[in-house]
Amino acid sequence: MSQLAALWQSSGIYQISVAQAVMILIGLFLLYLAIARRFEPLLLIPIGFGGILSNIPGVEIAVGDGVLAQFAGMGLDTGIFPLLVFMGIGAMTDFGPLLANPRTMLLGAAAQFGIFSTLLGALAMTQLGVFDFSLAQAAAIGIIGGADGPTAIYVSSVLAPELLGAIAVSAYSYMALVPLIQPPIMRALTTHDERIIQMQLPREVSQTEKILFPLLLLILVALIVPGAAPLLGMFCFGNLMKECRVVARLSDTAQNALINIATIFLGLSVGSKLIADEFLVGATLGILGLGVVAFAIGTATGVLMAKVMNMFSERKINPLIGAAGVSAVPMAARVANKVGIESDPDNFLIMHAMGPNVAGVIGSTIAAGVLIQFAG
Amino acid sequence: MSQLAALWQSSGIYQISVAQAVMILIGLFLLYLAIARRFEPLLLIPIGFGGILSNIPGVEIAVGDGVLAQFAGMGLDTGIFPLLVFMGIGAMTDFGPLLANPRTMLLGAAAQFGIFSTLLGALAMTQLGVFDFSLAQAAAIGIIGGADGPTAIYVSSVLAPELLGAIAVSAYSYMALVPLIQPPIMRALTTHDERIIQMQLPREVSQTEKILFPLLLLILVALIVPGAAPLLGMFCFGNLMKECRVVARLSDTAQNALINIATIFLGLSVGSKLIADEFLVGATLGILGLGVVAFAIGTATGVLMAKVMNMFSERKINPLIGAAGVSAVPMAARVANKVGIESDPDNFLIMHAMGPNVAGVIGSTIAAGVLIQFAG
Amino acid sequence: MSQLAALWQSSGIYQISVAQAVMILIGLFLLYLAIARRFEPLLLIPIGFGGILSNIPGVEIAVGDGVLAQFAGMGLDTGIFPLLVFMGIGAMTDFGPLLANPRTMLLGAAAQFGIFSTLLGALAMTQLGVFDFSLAQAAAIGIIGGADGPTAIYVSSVLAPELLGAIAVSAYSYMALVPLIQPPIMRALTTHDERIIQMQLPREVSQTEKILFPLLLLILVALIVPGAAPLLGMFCFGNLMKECRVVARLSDTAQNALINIATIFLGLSVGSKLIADEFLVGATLGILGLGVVAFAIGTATGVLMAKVMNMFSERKINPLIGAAGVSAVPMAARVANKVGIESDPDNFLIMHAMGPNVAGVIGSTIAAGVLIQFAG
Amino acid sequence: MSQTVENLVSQGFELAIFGMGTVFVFLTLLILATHGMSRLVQKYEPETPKTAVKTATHKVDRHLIEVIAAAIAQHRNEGD
Amino acid sequence: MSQTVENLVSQGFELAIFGMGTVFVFLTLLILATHGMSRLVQKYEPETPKTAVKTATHKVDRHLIEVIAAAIAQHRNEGD
Amino acid sequence: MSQTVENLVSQGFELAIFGMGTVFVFLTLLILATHGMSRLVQKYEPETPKTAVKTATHKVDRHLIEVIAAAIAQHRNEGD
Ligand code: NA
Ligand code: NA
Ligand code: NA
Repeated sequence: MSQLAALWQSSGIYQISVAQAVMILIGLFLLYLAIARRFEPLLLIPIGFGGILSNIPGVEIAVGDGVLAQFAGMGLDTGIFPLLVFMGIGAMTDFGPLLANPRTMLLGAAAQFGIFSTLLGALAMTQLGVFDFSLAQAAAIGIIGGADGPTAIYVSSVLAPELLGAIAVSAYSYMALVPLIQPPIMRALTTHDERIIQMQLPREVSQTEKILFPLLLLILVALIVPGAAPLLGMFCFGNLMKECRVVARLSDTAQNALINIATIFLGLSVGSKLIADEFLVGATLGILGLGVVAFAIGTATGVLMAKVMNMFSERKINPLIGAAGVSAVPMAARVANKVGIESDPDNFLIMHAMGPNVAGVIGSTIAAGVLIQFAG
Repeated sequence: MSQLAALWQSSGIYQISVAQAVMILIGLFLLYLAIARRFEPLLLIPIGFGGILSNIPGVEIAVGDGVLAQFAGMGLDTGIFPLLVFMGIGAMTDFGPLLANPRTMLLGAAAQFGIFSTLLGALAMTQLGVFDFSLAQAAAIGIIGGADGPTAIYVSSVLAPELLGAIAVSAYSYMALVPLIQPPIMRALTTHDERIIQMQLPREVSQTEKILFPLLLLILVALIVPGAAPLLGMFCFGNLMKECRVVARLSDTAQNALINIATIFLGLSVGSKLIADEFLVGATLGILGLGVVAFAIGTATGVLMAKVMNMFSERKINPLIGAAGVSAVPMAARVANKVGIESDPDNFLIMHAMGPNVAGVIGSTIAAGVLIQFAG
Repeated sequence: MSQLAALWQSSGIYQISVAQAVMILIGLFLLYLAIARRFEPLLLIPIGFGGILSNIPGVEIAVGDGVLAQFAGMGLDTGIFPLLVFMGIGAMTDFGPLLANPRTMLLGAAAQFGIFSTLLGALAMTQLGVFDFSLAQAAAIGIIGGADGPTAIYVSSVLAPELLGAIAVSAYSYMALVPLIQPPIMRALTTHDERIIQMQLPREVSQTEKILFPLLLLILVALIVPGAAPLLGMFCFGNLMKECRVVARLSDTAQNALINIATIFLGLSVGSKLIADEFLVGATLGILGLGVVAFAIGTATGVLMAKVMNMFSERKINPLIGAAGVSAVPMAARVANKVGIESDPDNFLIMHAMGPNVAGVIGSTIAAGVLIQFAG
Repeated sequence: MSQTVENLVSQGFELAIFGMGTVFVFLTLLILATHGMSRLVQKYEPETPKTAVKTATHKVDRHLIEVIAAAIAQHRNEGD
Repeated sequence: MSQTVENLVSQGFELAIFGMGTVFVFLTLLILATHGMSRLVQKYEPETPKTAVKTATHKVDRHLIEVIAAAIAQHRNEGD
Repeated sequence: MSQTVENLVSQGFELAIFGMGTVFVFLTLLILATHGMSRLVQKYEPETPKTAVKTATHKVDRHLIEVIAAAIAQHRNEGD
């Protein structure tokens, strides 16, 4: 009889807390968004599922010797998983459009204003007494505005591991929401005449330029912002493997088996940070609120930068592609294309938007390097 | 001259013990079974080869800093390798037949009687003074009756790591012997009329049901047997990745590169537990003897359960598919089909047997969860 | 203002030392050799890139908690990465030509003289006071003459980790230079009549022989040179997976995803050993000098061994294939073929050269086992 | 010692009974839950457009298959 | 505490200014360096034989594509 | 110190001699063992049905190859 009691007491129904039940529902909701709404499923499915596993009562999965805790210890706390994912993204990235029109990099620079204004927003909330974020935490929250998942996870694993779960969920959710967040801002900040600007076809870029670019980028990072070297270094390494064409088997693995394995482990590890005690705090609401602001501001400054550039140059830029500077590759570039087509069905902006889009990745990692060096 | 003596003394011929030589022969025998007889080669080739490496005298491979000892430390003692293999199996499993005919799950439940009767057998042997198994050891031996390799390895890594080598070899050997062990029992317990029962074609199952099932299963596990959550959680995660269809690249990797890598490491790690001192003990004979009994009893109770169900239902079940409830996917389902064809060449049972077959996997992990929670 | 100073002081331009700048140039030079000259790109691209990353000032990448330092700690210091690469090479190796003509193994034995004469050369330099190598260091340098990358890295990780960077760079650079180093030596040591010797077509080898050979090799290693068992064991395991044909999915993964992943990590880890302080020392020049001597002597003794064998046998061997005994698979075999064609355009030696070529791999690992056992 | 062993056997019996009980209870609940879930799905999702979720890869594969099927068909026709 | 927080905000402003500054300086330098690099490449490498670096795999793929294209063409012609 | 170094060189010579000796002894034994193994195999396994171990994948591949080969053949014939 005491055994029957033991069985009952070992059951989840007996042990589950309200907070754990809520977290399991949140995990199921993330899975719903990923599957039914196609919200960044590659990350949100492992994160959501990992979040459910982490809140099952009476069994150690996300703490102690639990398997998700072990994954997190191996590759999230150490930064290895986001860096491997970033290497794979580098091996999938084509810098061609950027090389054909380098000045569009300025759009990728301007969009990073979302990062720093969100940082200020988080500190302002602290001053107002709404939340209590440290400088490192505010920096980690700001990086959501980089619209780049692995960068956001890497930075918060360094600066504010206690906020990692909320930051990762916020980053990937808003990246999925880019098609909803960006268009109204883009339309509000541009005139019809600006939206129908046709840009000239980009020139063809030679293979040698594509091989030299990641090396150039790496050297410049080493000389100016060494703090961004781990992130940008792995990204450039992946890109060099792809472009040099003499290690096709390594490039293929970096783009497939290795990034997929790292993504599965990364997602489950992030899920292990969705433990009720850590996630169901006021700060999470603040992070979710600040995250959407970060995306909105980055979009706006990217568009405005294009308009400023048009004042000084005869080769006009369609300011819609400025919105792609937030990164969120390739979604933001597609959004720019789509909004452009609304005004002129024959004006395909996708190729032009890919330049600022990948420049936004570079810009975010530079910002990340500065934050890690000075807010750490 | 003293150098020549040193050379001789460093050779394997000088250092090898009889026990090590015997273990190397056992390793070669496992390779023979795997290659010439196709006994579960995916696991028995790494296990057999690892067993040979582990018994080479004068060099540390399976102990200390040796490479196999390191593999075992990374993923066997921690449970990671069997869980990754289980995730991959989940990504290869089709719950369709089970969803079309859920009541056949009871067959998968009944067949787990093999686990618990073997546990009792091991304890009875202890009472008779033949062996000296603890409750945890008896539980780990019993799980052989689950006919599920990764589950058996995971449970013994938790409950009785000192018996892991013998349990893994026993489990995979008998899984390979399913086509020999099961048919006589199936024929003995059924009449000709029962064996020719034709079952109606299963209905088509929608994709939504297939997506919801692993989540339903996970929630039920969380509420009732949280101890089974690591195993079933990883299994359901693999299955969800496959069925949701929005992360095909992760599902492909889980089914190929990742499960293959985990299998190689898992097999070599298990091989590292075939060190002479640990394997050549009386207990190993006991485990081999109890293992075959476990399979036999599980087969019998699966068949008998079907007969009991036929007493209460008009939609008759062919009791041969009850034998598939032991798991040993997909071998046991094929055996059911083959024995069925002996009696009626037009009666293909394979689709009907896949239901209890995968239900047997669920049943074993539930049993494993109970054993880990109460015998650990 | 003090922040601006902090920014400047955090930059790479401010912090970089001359030695670091030189190492970055060396890294770029290795990339140039790999991409433009096709010098063993699979390893030299990760090594070169890792070398650049390791010498970026002001950020920990190759030391402390840096990502490359972590890779090195996981798999280079432990020997795991080179062993996994070796397993993959085993799964790609065809012992058929060797089995068809086993006596050509003697050529693979003779070419290992390069290893031991280089060891003596390193010690002679120590006696002359030019360098100060210990016995273990001299042994690690000698193994460059084995012309086998993973073996060289494995041996130096055990015997002389402080020289690993220089030894790995030297080994892969000279393996790439085999088409330049070998032909003059081959021509100098052979007559025209010897170079046009036609060898009879090798017999067909049965699958059973191919399956039994890796096991035979493993048992012989276990009995005679157990110190070589980790290296040769993983090699034979890979080969058995390939030849047994019942675990095609494991063999495919070992030859693709797994070896590629291990290669990326191995190369980056080796790159982490190219830190200026460790690499820019006199010993590195000594290692580069001794390395080329090792290749030259191994080539010569391989060729001479074939000439000696021709004195005692009627079935003449074309001595050019003796040069393939250094390993450097399959480059050295191609060189033998090419030099042969110079003298007789219809005499294709490639198939005959593959035998000594893979025998050279076995020979090097045996030599490595002896060195680890007696110089460690 | 014999008492400890007897104790062990009785512990084993308890574990076996609770274990099999849990397995049966769990799978019975799973049957019920699955039935319920399937009914709900069939109610709210009358027709499942199974081909809706098609990725680009699938399209390519199907196209390839069509081409090859056409090639086979031709091959056979001309063989006649 | 309010002073610490004010201090925090002023630190934040400094960080934001230096951060955006670094991002702009870096990307401006990258634009210049990229321009320079591209000019050098175009100067010393007049014609880029883009198809030079072809691996065996690519050849096989192209061959396969040709074969399949031929099959499609035949199929269509005969369908007319 | 010079004595230690001389000692080092003599150690090196010993190691070199034993090392090369071991390599030759090992590979000579391997030649003999391989010969013996091959003879045994050829004696007890007169004909090796090399095509016996074919997996389903191979069959599919072969089928695909046949189809494509047929397509090529047609293509060439019609080109004439
Ligand atoms: Na960005
Ligand atoms: Na089972
Ligand atoms: Na060699």
